Amino acid sequence: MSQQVAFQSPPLDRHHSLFLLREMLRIRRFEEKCAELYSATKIRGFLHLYIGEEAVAVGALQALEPDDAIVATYREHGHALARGVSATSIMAEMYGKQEGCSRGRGGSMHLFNAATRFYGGNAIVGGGLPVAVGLALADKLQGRPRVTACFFGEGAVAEGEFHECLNLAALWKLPVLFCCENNLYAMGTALKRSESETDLCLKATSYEMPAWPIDGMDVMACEEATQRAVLTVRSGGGPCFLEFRTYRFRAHSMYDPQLYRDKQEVEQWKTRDPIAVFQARLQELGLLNEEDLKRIEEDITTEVAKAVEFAETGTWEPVEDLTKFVYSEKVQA
Amino acid sequence: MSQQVAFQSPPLDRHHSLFLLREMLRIRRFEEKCAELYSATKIRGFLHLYIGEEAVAVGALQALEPDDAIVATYREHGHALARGVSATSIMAEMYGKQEGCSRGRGGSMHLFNAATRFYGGNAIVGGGLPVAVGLALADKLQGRPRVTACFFGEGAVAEGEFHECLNLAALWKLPVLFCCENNLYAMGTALKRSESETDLCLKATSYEMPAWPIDGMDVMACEEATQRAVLTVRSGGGPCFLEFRTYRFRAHSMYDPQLYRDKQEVEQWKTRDPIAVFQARLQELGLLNEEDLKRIEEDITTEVAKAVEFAETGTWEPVEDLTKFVYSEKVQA
Amino acid sequence: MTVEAKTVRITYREAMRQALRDALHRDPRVFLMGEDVGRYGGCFAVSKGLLEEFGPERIRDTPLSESAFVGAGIGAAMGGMRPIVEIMTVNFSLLALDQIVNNAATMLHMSGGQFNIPLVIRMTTGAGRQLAAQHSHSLEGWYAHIPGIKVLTPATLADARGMLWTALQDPDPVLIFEHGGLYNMEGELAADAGAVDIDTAVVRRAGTDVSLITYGGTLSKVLQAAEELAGTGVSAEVVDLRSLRPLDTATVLASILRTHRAVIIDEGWRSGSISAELSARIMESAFYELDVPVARVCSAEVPMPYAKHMEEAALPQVHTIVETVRQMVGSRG
Amino acid sequence: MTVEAKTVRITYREAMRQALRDALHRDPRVFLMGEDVGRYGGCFAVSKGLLEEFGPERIRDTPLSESAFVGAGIGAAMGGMRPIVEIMTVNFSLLALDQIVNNAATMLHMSGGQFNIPLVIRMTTGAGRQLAAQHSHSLEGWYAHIPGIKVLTPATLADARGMLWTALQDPDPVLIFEHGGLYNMEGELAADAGAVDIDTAVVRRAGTDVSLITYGGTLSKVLQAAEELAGTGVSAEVVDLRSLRPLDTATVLASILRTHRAVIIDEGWRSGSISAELSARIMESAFYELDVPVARVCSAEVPMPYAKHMEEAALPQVHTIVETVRQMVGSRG
Ligand SMILES: Cc1ncc(C[n+]2csc(CCOP(=O)(O)OP(=O)(O)O)c2C)c(N)n1
Ligand SMILES: Cc1ncc(C[n+]2csc(CCOP(=O)(O)OP(=O)(O)O)c2C)c(N)n1
Ligand SMILES: [Mg+2]
Ligand SMILES: [Mg+2]
Repeated sequence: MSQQVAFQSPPLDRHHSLFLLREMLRIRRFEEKCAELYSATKIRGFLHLYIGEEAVAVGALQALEPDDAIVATYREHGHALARGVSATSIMAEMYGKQEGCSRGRGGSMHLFNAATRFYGGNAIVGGGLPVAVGLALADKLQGRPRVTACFFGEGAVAEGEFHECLNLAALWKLPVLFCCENNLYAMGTALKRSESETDLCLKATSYEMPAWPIDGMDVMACEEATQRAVLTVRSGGGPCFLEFRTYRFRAHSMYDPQLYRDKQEVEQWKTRDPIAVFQARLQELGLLNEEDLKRIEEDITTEVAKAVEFAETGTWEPVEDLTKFVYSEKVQA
Repeated sequence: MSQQVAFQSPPLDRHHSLFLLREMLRIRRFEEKCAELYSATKIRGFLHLYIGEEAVAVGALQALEPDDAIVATYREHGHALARGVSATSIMAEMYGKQEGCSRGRGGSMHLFNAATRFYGGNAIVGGGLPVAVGLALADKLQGRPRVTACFFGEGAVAEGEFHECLNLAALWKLPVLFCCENNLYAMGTALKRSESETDLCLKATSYEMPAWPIDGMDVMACEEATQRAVLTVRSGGGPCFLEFRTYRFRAHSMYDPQLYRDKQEVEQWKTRDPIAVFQARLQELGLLNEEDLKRIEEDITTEVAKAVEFAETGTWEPVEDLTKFVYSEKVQA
Repeated sequence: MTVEAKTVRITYREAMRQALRDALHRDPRVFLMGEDVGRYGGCFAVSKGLLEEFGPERIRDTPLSESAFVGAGIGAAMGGMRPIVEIMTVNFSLLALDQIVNNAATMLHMSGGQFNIPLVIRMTTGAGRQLAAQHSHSLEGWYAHIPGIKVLTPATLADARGMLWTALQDPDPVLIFEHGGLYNMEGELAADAGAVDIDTAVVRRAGTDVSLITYGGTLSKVLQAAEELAGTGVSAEVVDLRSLRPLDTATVLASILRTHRAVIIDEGWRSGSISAELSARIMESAFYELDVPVARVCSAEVPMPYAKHMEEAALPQVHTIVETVRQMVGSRG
Repeated sequence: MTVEAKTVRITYREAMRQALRDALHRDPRVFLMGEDVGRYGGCFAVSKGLLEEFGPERIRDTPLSESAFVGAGIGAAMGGMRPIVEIMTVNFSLLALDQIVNNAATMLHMSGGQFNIPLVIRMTTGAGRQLAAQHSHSLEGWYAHIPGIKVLTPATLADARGMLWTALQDPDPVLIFEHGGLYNMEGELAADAGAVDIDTAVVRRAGTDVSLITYGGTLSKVLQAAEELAGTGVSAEVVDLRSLRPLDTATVLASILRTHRAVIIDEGWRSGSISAELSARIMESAFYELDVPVARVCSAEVPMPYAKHMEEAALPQVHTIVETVRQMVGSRG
């Protein structure tokens, strides 16, 4: 097994720490609300929650610049929020309103936002990887020092497309950061039942790509590791592969009775809750007091409430527009 | 780079050595005739010659039992001949005659023969690998101690399907022997331009699959390595990956001006001609005399001539049968 | 069938599961393989409980690698097994299309009749559950373009219960498309329901004014429309195609000989749908019997939008069917 | 066009190459990517010499990994480039189909209009060269089923020379299918030939008795048939569809208004071909204008056999077209 690298954490900066905590909490509270709204049938389709994995998106995205690109999966609320896509536009999207970040056409699995270079939201496992490779190729061909971060689950590693993409990116030394969110399950299939070799970093190594595992429950570790990787990638060193070891606390989607794993296993992992643990650590270090926490929670409550209200009062796209956006309106290129 | 394993060759057995030489020569002469017949427009479609690589098929196939299965590519004349598919039926196939091993429906790229468990002949790069995995799965499920040998070029390693198949076979410990014929080029694309990591055995290793490279120009080495691998595979040890390092002396197909490689490189490799080198070695050791060689060449000339005559006098399938074999004739299963 | 006959109340999902259980009991060569068919219980809960009953060798969870496990199904079928491969949904089947089109559909023909592929592939199809553009395809009609495979669309409990076994008896590859909207459909089924034929269309409701021709997920909408139309004095005959390849044109033509008008209802995108093929065949064989041109009610040619009202607008609906018939019947005849 | 006008003698292959060169010169964002487009010179020699002229960054050889490099084309297009992706032949495009259908075709819609994909994908299509079942597909009509992409079938020198640039100006994905039998076609082309429109059908030969509607590789056969028919007093109008999506029904209908009879000639398998769609549309829009039912001449529904006489029997031929028209004209009118 590849060893998780132990980082020399810099002394914790209060301001930044509180920011990280707040970001993780935003995702947690936002998604708790989503689950509620799903039960209330306000949100429909498939809904995949990121609860338990917040440290990964929040930590990793700190390392990116506004000009960098992100490609994610159907489990991407966290990435969108951490990237700066507004909670209002995400919630409206899940309601199917035209004020949504994809005009209500995408739903939970297809959040898009051009302003933050957030390229989805892809519901085909592995389907986003070639797109990320292509975005990076465009950057390389145009001499732009940008990075494309591509998030995907460990389930995608068994898909052939994953391998084609790692090879292409490594062969052409493209600025792609492959961020594998290893939460140990692909729906109900445990990693050990889907990979003959469960050390995922070895896959990257077989493409001569630098790769290392990271404690995905530790937001600081996620941030630091990604920063280090981004440095290499941005400076032309070619792609990197990061394996974030994490866990999803909830069901795969809203339809999953979770027959495939023990309650105990889930409880075990919950003791490593990225938010609770980080919060405790900050409190211990005297960097976070009750006041701070209260303020943060209040701010978030307000933000989520606003998002819901925005979504509720949003409008339906007229059905006459159904065939719009199948093709672009004619423009001179 | 993975190191080629040096085998402790047993003292050469004259009878067996002559057999190996004869088998390689059969393929060589048969294909030289094919090239001629292609120019004479007797053979059409794509024609991919194996010349230069004969040691691989001849050596490897010695390790298999009649009950084992073979899956190959469009460059499979050598494998079919070495497996015991008759030269007559192969030649008739290339003529498009109904006496051909696929009734003239397959041509050079699609040789099939149920009697020898020869499952093609697949013209999609990588396309035969899942079939081989499935054949092995059937054996495993039915408790039959059979092996399925799957041949493919190094170009297939970049295809996602290759990776899906290695993983599946390793995960389920299926009796597949993956035989990669690394002739350094996929059409005009050199291995170093198609793989970021050119040590192909590392790919297999990332699936926890035993793998080693073999001098594919040495028929004895090919035979020994395959025997060793078959032992593991047949005894339930799961799949093995063999990288046969070889070279194709001719063009990729009959339409290839070979702009992508130096004449010198080809000449260099020709000094390692698997037939010439083996022949010289046997002569040196006093195991082969001029008489033997003459007899072998004569036998082969006769065999090839018979194949051509068989093909020439073969008959055309009636066009009324065109839609036959799209579906099976109704039988009770 | 009346309730007096021995019937049981059952869902489509349960009928499918019974068909699977039955097949697994009757033929030791049968096994089920696919993503999450085992521990998860099937992504639509169709195979729930089967792992416990038949064990992991016969209820085989696969890694995410559609091409490899579908291809492995082909190989296993050639190796004497009777595999049922489940592709979660038609949307992911595109990743396995090469294996289906280039291997499963061609092998028998390409090998001159030597190797048939007794393989069944099941998948969920269709829209209507707000799953958006990548998870809402209706491609069964598209698959029906491929010679060498058969394409079934069970729309009733009896067909869900009975088609699988017949498909397994078939010596050639059979694809079964189960509309996702049907699994919860509940009704009465003969207690001794068993195998049904898989190559004929049937009249689900007799009528004299117009033939409504459909299949799969839209059958219930069409029956509703027929009911509504009956209320306004229009007698609609409803034909359920059941199989899209082979396509039972005879039953369709016989219906048109009675009604002289036809509307085809198809959830596929209009252009190039199976409804186009049917219309062309009616043109070719019953042109002089038609009182009015054949009409089609299909899905709008757009990637499926997430928002409910947009999705509904994109799909064939009872009112659009009724409206189309009214216009047709009103206009002439 | 008369030979007096300034013309050059040119092949279809050379016209395509000039179009590529031209595009690479005119727009620095354009690059060509695919298997063996560079060092090998293109598997049909279309891109020969371009590597030397434009260098390996813009004439980019890819590993064998259709899904990854087609998807990379999608990403590169989103990143501001104007990629031309070459898939050697349509037969291998099945491996990239998920990227085409689930990403290229849906992105604009799914993102609510935010991300269009200005991508051109070129591939060779068609049969006629004895390449057998896996290398002879004609799937362009099948692709035309997919909303969100455009499908072009250049059948003339002017279209080979002119469609590419217009396709590159298009903000959305455009697929260009080049029939393999056309590359060696030679003729006169205006010396200043340039961009042509890509959304209209054109009448290639005027006539009054019957409309022969076709596209791509069969156009020349249809023109020959028309010539033969003229000798026997039947005046056939020939319509070249040029684009299969969008499908210019107006031009077809206008022709039928003149001739009142139509035969569609299509190399695709009959069931579910684009000829079915066209027939259905004629039914819907010109039923009362037809003197006789629309007829189709398509390929036999078989995997393509290798043997020449069998392949010829499977494909539309001049004599089958002539025969079909004779029967139609003889029978009525
Ligand atoms: C190609 C493909 N096959 C199957 C599915 C159905 N599916 C959706 S999510 C999922 C599991 C993916 O697991 P993983 O990649 O580990 O991501 P996670 O859900 O754990 O974040 C599956 C099988 C799909 N969306 N795409
Ligand atoms: C999926 C696919 N893509 C492309 C091709 C075209 N093609 C035929 S052979 C070949 C090269 C394969 O090289 P390799 O696997 O090394 O085998 P070799 O020909 O060297 O024996 C290519 C690109 C194909 N047949 N299948
Ligand atoms: Mg996972
Ligand atoms: Mg090779």
